[in-house]
Amino acid sequence: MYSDKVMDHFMNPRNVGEIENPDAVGQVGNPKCGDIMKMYLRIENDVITDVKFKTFGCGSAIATSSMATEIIKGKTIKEALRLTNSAVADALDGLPPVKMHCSVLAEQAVKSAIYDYATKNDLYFEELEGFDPNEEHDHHDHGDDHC
Amino acid sequence: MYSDKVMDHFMNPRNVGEIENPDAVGQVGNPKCGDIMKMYLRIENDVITDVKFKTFGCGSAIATSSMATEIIKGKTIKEALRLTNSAVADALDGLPPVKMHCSVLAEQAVKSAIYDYATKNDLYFEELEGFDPNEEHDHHDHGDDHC
Amino acid sequence: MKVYLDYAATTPVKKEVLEEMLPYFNQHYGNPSSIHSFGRESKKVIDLARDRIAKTLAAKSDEIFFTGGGSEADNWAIKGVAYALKSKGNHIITSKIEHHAVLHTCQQLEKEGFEITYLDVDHHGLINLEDLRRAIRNNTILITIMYANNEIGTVQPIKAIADIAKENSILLHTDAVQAYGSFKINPEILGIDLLSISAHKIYGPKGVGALYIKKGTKIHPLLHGGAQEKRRRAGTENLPGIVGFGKAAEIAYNNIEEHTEKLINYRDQLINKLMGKIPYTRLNGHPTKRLPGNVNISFEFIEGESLLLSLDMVGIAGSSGSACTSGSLDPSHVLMGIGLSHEIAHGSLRLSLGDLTTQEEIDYVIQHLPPIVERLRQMSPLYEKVKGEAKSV
Amino acid sequence: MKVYLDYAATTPVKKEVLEEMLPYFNQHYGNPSSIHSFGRESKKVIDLARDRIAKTLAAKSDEIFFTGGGSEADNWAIKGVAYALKSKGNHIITSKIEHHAVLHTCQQLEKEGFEITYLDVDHHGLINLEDLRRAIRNNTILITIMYANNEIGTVQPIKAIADIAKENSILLHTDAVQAYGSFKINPEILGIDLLSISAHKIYGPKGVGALYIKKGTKIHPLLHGGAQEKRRRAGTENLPGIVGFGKAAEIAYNNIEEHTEKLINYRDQLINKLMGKIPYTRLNGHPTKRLPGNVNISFEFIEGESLLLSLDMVGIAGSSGSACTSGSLDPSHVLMGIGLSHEIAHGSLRLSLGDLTTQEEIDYVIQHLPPIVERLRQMSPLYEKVKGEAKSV
Ligand SMILES: Cc1ncc(COP(=O)(O)O)c(C=O)c1O
Ligand SMILES: Cc1ncc(COP(=O)(O)O)c(C=O)c1O
Repeated sequence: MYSDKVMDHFMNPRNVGEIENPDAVGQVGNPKCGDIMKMYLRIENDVITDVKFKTFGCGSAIATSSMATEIIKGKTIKEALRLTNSAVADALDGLPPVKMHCSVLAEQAVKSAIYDYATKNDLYFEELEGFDPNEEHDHHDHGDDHC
Repeated sequence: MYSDKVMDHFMNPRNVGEIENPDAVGQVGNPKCGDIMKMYLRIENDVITDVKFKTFGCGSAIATSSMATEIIKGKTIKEALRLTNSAVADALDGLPPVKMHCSVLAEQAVKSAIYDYATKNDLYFEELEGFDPNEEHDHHDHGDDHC
Repeated sequence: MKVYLDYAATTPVKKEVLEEMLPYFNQHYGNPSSIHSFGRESKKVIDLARDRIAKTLAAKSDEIFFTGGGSEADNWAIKGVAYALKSKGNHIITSKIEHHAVLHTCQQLEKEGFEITYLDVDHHGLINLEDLRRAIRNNTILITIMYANNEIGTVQPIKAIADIAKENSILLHTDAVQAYGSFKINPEILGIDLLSISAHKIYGPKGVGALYIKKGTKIHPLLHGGAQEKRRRAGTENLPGIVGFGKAAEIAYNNIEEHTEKLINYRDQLINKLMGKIPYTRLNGHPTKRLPGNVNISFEFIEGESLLLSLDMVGIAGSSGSACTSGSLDPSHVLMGIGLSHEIAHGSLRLSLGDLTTQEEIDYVIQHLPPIVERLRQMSPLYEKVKGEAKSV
Repeated sequence: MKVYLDYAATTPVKKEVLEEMLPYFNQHYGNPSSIHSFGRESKKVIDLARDRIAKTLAAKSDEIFFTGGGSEADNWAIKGVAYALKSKGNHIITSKIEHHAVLHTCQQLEKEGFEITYLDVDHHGLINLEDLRRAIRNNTILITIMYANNEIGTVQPIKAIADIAKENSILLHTDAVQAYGSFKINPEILGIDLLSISAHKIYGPKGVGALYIKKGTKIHPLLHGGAQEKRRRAGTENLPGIVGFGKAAEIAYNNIEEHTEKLINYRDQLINKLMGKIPYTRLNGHPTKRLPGNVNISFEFIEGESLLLSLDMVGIAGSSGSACTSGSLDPSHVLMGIGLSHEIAHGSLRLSLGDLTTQEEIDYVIQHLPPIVERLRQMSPLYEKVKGEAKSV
């Protein structure tokens, strides 16, 4: 089901935890849907020098969080804002179609943290134009079983 | 499916054949239904001294014909007229339910031959009251398959 | 000697097929819907089986849906399309010689208000393409015509049928349960939208079949419940059965030419020698447009069940279109469909050959069948007359 | 170590069962409808399997009808009765926590114009008998309530339900797929008219099930075609599957007390020790009215799929009510039905025990599960808050 990379990032997630007094925090997802990602950033001179995450969610939610933090660590804010969900999925050697929403969530988590940073510091990033950290994302169609 | 007795009478039918210049002949059944029984009798002093049959039909049609001839051979006409289909079936250690109509046919074949004898010789048998040798019998419900 | 010549009824599971199935009973037995390693392993092998079957039909894997057999596939195809398209129309066209899984399904739909046209067939069992054209109405939603007939072996002109269906934008289903494994079938090129197959006719296990559903075809599920088979057919998958079906399909198509050539040779030997040796016979079905393994001959003056029983006593297993085999009084609708009289239909014998058939078995039948027919004829009051007539000539 | 604790999803085929099945793949493979010796042999063993299953239910053999699985049995029972009785009424009563084979079938019937009442259950998963009484209308034709739930193990008061059905002359169907093999069930005495079972839940093969139909019950066929199963369920019988089902049923009921006693012991060890060791947990289902092999616990702050994957990494195979296991976002309708919040439902784990479960395996789970839960909680932003609150006390 999952690639080895996904399993590796799930079992050995990079950057799990919290940052004390972070420069930015973002949280996306909803316990109803079974996914919450919280991202903490340390930002120095527009560069993300440290990032930590906590995730409530399935294997791919944890793996995409981990991969997203790894990608943006050391990057400038501008670079981090260019992170797309498919870049996260690709870096994990792909995700099952039903799990692509996790990579979307990871992208949103990064954006949401930077949005927090922008709000706190009164900064404007055109990449965040139209971004709403409280927006609910589409639910997939449901209905499955237990055997 | 069939008892050993049925198989024995099917594979080694007693009294197959014709009687030249028989005292009586009866035929029942219908090629449409896949069963025709023809019975020949030699009758001397009200006793069936010889009997032969020819049957077009399934295994149980042949076996019931054979058994019926065996039962009535040597019997008086009166005795032969008392033959019932269930006696034929019982003598064969039973028939599958869907094949019970064959035993009915065997009973009818005997009656039909005796009817012929009665007609030719202007005799009256109360056992034949209401018997019509040309009557068509009920069709079973159909519809089955090939696999 | 035991001579099994009823391969059209069912086939033994081939050794390689059974071997491939075995681990999935009690070693890798996970439910394919489970996410743990047991389940993932099962999911993988089901996908492999699906790929294998798709390959034999030059189809995409996601066009193959597993079912509990050929009958379920037929029921699903016909009811599923009927219900899905009922707002478009309520008329379905089929033939008079379909398998009961098709015919009885159509009759059921008739009770529910659908209108069914049952096309006649000619004395070879072929439908008439002009009849088909004429039967089409503007409310026709489905044509369901079998690829090859199970009793008499006749192969329909499916490409021409598909062309007519296409011209009129009508979906085409074909029951290919008998044809699968004997012919290369490419539903996409032929223009078939739905196609039923069954494992136990091609040396796979009983109780598993599949429906090919061309991508984009509107069809309702027949079995509701779990999300198996992309939510289109509920029920825990018959894992070893599906594995076996995949393997059997692969084997069948690996050496299909060789296999059919052998069958045709045996088939024609049987037909020619039996009909040469035994008078008053009739070959049922088309002389050449027929299944490679199908022999169906009517022997006048005798009845099929007694013939089968007698053959069984010498170890030969065949089948008959006589109703007597089923306790019903009407002979097979297929034999009646090609215009046989009742008495002749009653005396028909189907011998269906398969991969394990040998020349020795063919010879055995050619040796043992004629005296059995003669013996039964000697007992038959119908034969008597003929002999009488012959004598009096 | 590999620890399979997903017996409720499916079971391995027992050795004795597989052994009994094997000859029917390629030695005795005749089609049971054929009259030759190959076919007669097959017919006989199917009858034997039918007898064996009938015996476990104290039923008559002609009340047992084989199907392609539990889902088909559920579909057949519900649609078959609905269509047969639709002139009498169009109302059906079921519960909110049925298996999807029942729920989705009911939803399908709703689309066709039937009216369905979905009864609520309490926090243990039990329906309320007064609710049931109140739901009955004069057009109610069927009550379908599962015997025991597959996710949370809750066993319904089926006798009381049957009594209510009887008082109101309404047919009762029960999905006993999970209960069969764990309880002695006598449908006649209980007052059950239709009952679904499935082989692969009792160490028999996948792809075969049965529907008990009390003599005289009006029901339409679901699969039309051949005359198999007394013309009520078409399709060539899954011969080895049916043989295996019969054997598995016999074994299951030969030592049922012993078997369930062992399971209850293991089950209660798991429940008590896991809940003792791990805070913020909740037992789902009824504490005592539950399947002998069912453990279902919610672990707050974590999500089921990541729990399952982590367990899988140490060789433990379980199942979860989290929607994440299926790619859907809503958690199981059963867990929602007993009133769990979404987040708690997402963090639930089902461990289902079986005949091959050992004390060693139980110990292994008790050892490995708590650190896994703790590790996932440490990653969870929801847990953070709780720890914060705890700290701030
Ligand atoms: C032409 C045809 N269609 C359908 C079927 C039914 O398939 P199954 O036996 O797998 O249900 C058969 C054989 O039984 C068949 O020969
Ligand atoms: C309660 C219940 N009903 C029905 C089914 C369906 O049975 P099957 O998997 O044999 O289709 C299952 C299991 O999958 C079940 O647990």
